[in-house]
Amino acid sequence: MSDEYENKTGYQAQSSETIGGGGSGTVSDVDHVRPAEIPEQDLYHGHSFITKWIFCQDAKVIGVQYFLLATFTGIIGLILSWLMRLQLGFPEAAGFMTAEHYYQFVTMHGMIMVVYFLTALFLGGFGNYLIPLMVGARDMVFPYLNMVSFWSFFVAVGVLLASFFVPGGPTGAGWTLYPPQAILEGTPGSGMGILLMCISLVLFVAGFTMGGLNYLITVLQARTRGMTLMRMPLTVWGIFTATILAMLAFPALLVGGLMMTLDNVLGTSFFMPTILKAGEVLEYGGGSPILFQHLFWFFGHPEVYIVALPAFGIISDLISVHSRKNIFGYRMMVWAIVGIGGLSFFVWAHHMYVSGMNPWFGFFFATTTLIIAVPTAMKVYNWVLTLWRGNIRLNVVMLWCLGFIVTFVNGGLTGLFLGNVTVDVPLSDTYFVIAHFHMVMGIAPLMVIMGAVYHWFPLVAGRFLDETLGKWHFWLTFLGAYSIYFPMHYLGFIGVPRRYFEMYDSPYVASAVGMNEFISIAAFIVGAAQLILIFNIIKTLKIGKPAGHNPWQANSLEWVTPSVPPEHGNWGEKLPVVHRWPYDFSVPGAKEDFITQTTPPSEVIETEVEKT
Amino acid sequence: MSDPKIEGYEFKPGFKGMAQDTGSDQTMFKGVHWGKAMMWIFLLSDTFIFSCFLISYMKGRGSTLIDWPNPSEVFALHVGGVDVPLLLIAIMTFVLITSSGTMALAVKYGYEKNRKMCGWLILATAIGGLTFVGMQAFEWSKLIHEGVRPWENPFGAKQFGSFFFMITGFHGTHVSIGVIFLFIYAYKTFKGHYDEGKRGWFTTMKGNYVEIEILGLYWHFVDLVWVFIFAFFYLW
Amino acid sequence: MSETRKQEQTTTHKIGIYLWIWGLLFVLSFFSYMVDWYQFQGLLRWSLILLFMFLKAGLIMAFFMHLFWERYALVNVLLWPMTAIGCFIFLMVAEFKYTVFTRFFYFVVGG
Amino acid sequence: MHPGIIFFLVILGSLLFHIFTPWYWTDIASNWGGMDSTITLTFWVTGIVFIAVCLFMVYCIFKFSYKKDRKAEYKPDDKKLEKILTLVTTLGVIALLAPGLMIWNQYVSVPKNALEVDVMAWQWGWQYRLPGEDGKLGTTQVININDNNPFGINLDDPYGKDDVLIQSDVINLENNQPVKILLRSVDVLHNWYVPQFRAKMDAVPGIVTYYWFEPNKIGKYEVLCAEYCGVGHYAMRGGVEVQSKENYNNWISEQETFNDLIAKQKNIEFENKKIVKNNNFLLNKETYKEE
Repeated sequence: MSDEYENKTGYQAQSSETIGGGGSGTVSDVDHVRPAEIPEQDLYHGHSFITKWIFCQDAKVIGVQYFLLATFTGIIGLILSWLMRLQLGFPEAAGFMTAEHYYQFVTMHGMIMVVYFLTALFLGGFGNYLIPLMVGARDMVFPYLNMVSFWSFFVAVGVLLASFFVPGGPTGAGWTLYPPQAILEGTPGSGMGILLMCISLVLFVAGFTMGGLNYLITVLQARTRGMTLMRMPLTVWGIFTATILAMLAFPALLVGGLMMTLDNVLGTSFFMPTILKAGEVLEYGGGSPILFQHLFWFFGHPEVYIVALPAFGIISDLISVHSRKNIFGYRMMVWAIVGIGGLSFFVWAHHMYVSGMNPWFGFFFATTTLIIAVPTAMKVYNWVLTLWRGNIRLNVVMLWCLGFIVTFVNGGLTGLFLGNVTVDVPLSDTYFVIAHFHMVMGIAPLMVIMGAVYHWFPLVAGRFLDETLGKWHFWLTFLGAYSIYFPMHYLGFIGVPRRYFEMYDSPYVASAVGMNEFISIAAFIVGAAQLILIFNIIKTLKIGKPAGHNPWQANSLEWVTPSVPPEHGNWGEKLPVVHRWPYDFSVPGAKEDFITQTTPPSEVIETEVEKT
Repeated sequence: MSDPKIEGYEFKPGFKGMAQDTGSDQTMFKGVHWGKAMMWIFLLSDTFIFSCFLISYMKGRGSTLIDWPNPSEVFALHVGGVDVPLLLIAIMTFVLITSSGTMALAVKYGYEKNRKMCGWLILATAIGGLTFVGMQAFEWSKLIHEGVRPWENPFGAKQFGSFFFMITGFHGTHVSIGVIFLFIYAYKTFKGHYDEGKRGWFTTMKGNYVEIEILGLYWHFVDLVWVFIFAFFYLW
Repeated sequence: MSETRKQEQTTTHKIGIYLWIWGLLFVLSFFSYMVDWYQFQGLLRWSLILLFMFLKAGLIMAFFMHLFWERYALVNVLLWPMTAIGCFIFLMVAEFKYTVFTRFFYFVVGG
Repeated sequence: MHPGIIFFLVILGSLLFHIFTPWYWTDIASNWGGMDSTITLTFWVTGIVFIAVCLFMVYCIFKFSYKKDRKAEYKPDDKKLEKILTLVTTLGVIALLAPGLMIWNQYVSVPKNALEVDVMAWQWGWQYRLPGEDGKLGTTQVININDNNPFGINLDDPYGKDDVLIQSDVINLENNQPVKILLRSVDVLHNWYVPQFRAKMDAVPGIVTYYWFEPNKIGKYEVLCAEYCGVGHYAMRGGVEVQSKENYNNWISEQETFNDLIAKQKNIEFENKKIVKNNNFLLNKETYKEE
């Protein structure tokens, strides 16, 4: 490693690292980066098929494992949503579905998509793959723990899916699992189903804690030389902040789940007041169902941002790379991510405006909730301002980004309806809510996932995904999903409540039948369109165009690995040294329209680069 | 610990140092071992678990209309013809603080590479923890004998039994896990794994006395939680 | 960069500090026990309990867990999340008061 | 086709859909017109932002799509622009929040002259209780509920005796008379929701929740359960009939009070005892025979 630091003025030397123009000092002075603090990490290299691909300690393999398993559960969630839409749109064709089935599918679809699909995919999948590469580490700091994390997730998914086969079936309490109904007869799966759900969640949280510790410590303590926090790509910032939220929010879910399990199994009365059921007073008494809701949403609201923040981060990078322009207002973006993350712990009860909690909470939570809208709006402005005067490649990745902006702006703005306590009163528990959160934390993050898949597939597999197929995939998904959820808001305006197995005997919702049929058809098409991606991936793995090094001319570290796809240990002999932020695109005076993070200042001396 | 020495890095004190550390490359917590940083973040997460338990307890106790039993009487021990309030709990607190003290010293001697002393102190800590768990088991059996169950409570509100068994059970689980690790670490210390830098069972990291401090953090945290449980559950 | 700098040796503190803190913890525990022994009631009891609790917790964290000697970067990260807990506690106090009020009003006294 | 055109059409389509949609809120039948106005205001503000941001995006992708010989602008940030945008957004948010909070304040402060209506929910149905001549509802306990006391009224509460009991899922309300809905549930969460009244609140077992409104349109409305409460959730319907003062008074005078019920129960009990006696007699006879 080039330890050619003459002056040992320490931090002084690093902070006064003026780049370009200044002309003070020799070349080596300009390029000086503080020596390494941390000794080289020893890695366990697998030598058999099992240690290399199954019980593997390489974060990249674990990331892919997470990605595949999360996608698998996601597909199950998708199929469940088809069944639900079949019932809602064409009840006569769904004769095999009872109300029990419907509620079980609703519950499992919700839980799978939010926790086992989106959270696992963003943090487990993208987090594992990208964090070590993007911060210039050889691997996650605790590879063994990381492996255990994935296998806990595996077992959690197993337990979750096992609940389909127990007597009574999976729980049908809605993904919020509100007691008392979750553990009382009259709700499907109130015995074994809810028990397995709680066990699965506990396993997930345990596994996630192991993974989350890894992501945090890798970002905090294992960055490469020159990589300051403010030089990290926003992807890492998003995943990092989301992980902090997860570490602090999942405990509330764990506690709530544990207490409900005790109520269910031992007959304690944490959440159970005196209850009259089928003419008999149950053994419970004195508990408070609202407490569970507070615990759940103390977890649940940060959970929304656990899904959203990585999406924010990733989309910023994709937009920046593909419009050949730095992300506009990087610092603002970082502070917005951190600010949103911090505030997300103070807004939880906006999910509970009509839950019967202390009515005065409405003032507090409406205010904090609308405050969050400000940093979020700033992020949106910065995304579109990044496009402004860029040099936009309208490839598939960019299309997904644009799709994200449209759906996110739409879904974010309907959030202003629901966050504002008065407006929430008529709209809560209606289809408006369904449409809002699917738009903002279903479709928008999905757009990001897809964009990220098209963007990083050349890195992971070394080949480009097919553009034409990708465009079909995008337009079918985007237009289809938009036409599912945009009209759905208006069902909420009529007053159609959510979680209704059927609703057509109300006179004033008769007009909704046609819309429901339309939405269902669109949902079938969108779901089926995802097959294009699977086909595309299989095709590409066989005959895709080889990508080579840095195919998108990006700046961040994951593209400068010596081999593509990167090997275990990522960097070969030497760790990279970082000299700049990852957004030096189209710098005036530079030969190319990008300068990678590892390019020392002495190589681009005549450029006018922002000091970062 | 005092500031470590890092080549090419000048430490600034106080809040300036905080900004400097946060803005620097490579690490944010200067000189802090990965495992130690991990333990701190884990404890932060665990703090949220215990906070949620205690907040639920507060909400549960506050919103029941049936009288909460007086812990001072429920947990009294009958010694020598008089009821001494909270005697057992006082002894348990004493034991746990003692073990916390021995743990703190073990960390100190560990860093001073005093293997024998360190090992014996860890062992003492483990025995303290074991005593604590044993006394807790005694307390549980006493209450169960008196008819307190997670689902019912002859002295008043149902939730008393529920929260008592859940919170102390969860804390006791933490203590028990700690005790197991203390015995393992005592063994490793006596064997000299930390002097030789022998790799652990599941990690590629080399053994180092910092591991004692990491375990120490966990153990002090268990003590810390007990301070809160003692105040809120037994005294309030 | 092979095997560069390892924390050569961490400086340790004099044994006296630990013994002092140890002693203080015992004394404070004794005091909080005395709160119960003398059956202080009401606000005095609660404020004393909280006072001794926070003192003990502070001592353990500051000295046994070495936070007093750690750099602010770490301390800062550890303390900020407590605001969320504080907010949660504050709101749950308001919530249980409301719950107990409705229960008392609609199930017991009425009118 | 340039993707910008499709994105433009999507935005245009959204706008047209909003203007021409046949699916819109039902005619309001309560005093909560303020909620509708707040929604309308929110629609204007958010709609303008949505269209502005998306059109700006579409403009950008038309104007700045990739050309080999062009270089993007290098401008890491623009403090002034960011400040202006933050300020404008904050103002917009305040404009939305202020009316919201004002109306919420009305929502949680019930007028003094409101008629208290006890709505009792169970899996899966409703029943109602109105105060009698004393104008006050008696206290209740779930534990008291049985066939003789379907509302679980505390027998020692003097206010409870004259309460009007409506053991039906349809209730009548007087037009232009504010009502305070007191919700309670005997088993799980429910929510008494009439879309035309806009207002709603969960019924939570173990506590009593409330909200209020003033019906101002005579007619029949459907009550929906708006909080998932088990398999029968979708079928948990009820009704409200808003009537003129005379009709309402006629209706209420025909309803049974708790005292009536107790008296009736006594009669029935008396009859029952007779039957039981006879039965026992017969039973004894039979067993006697068998032996």
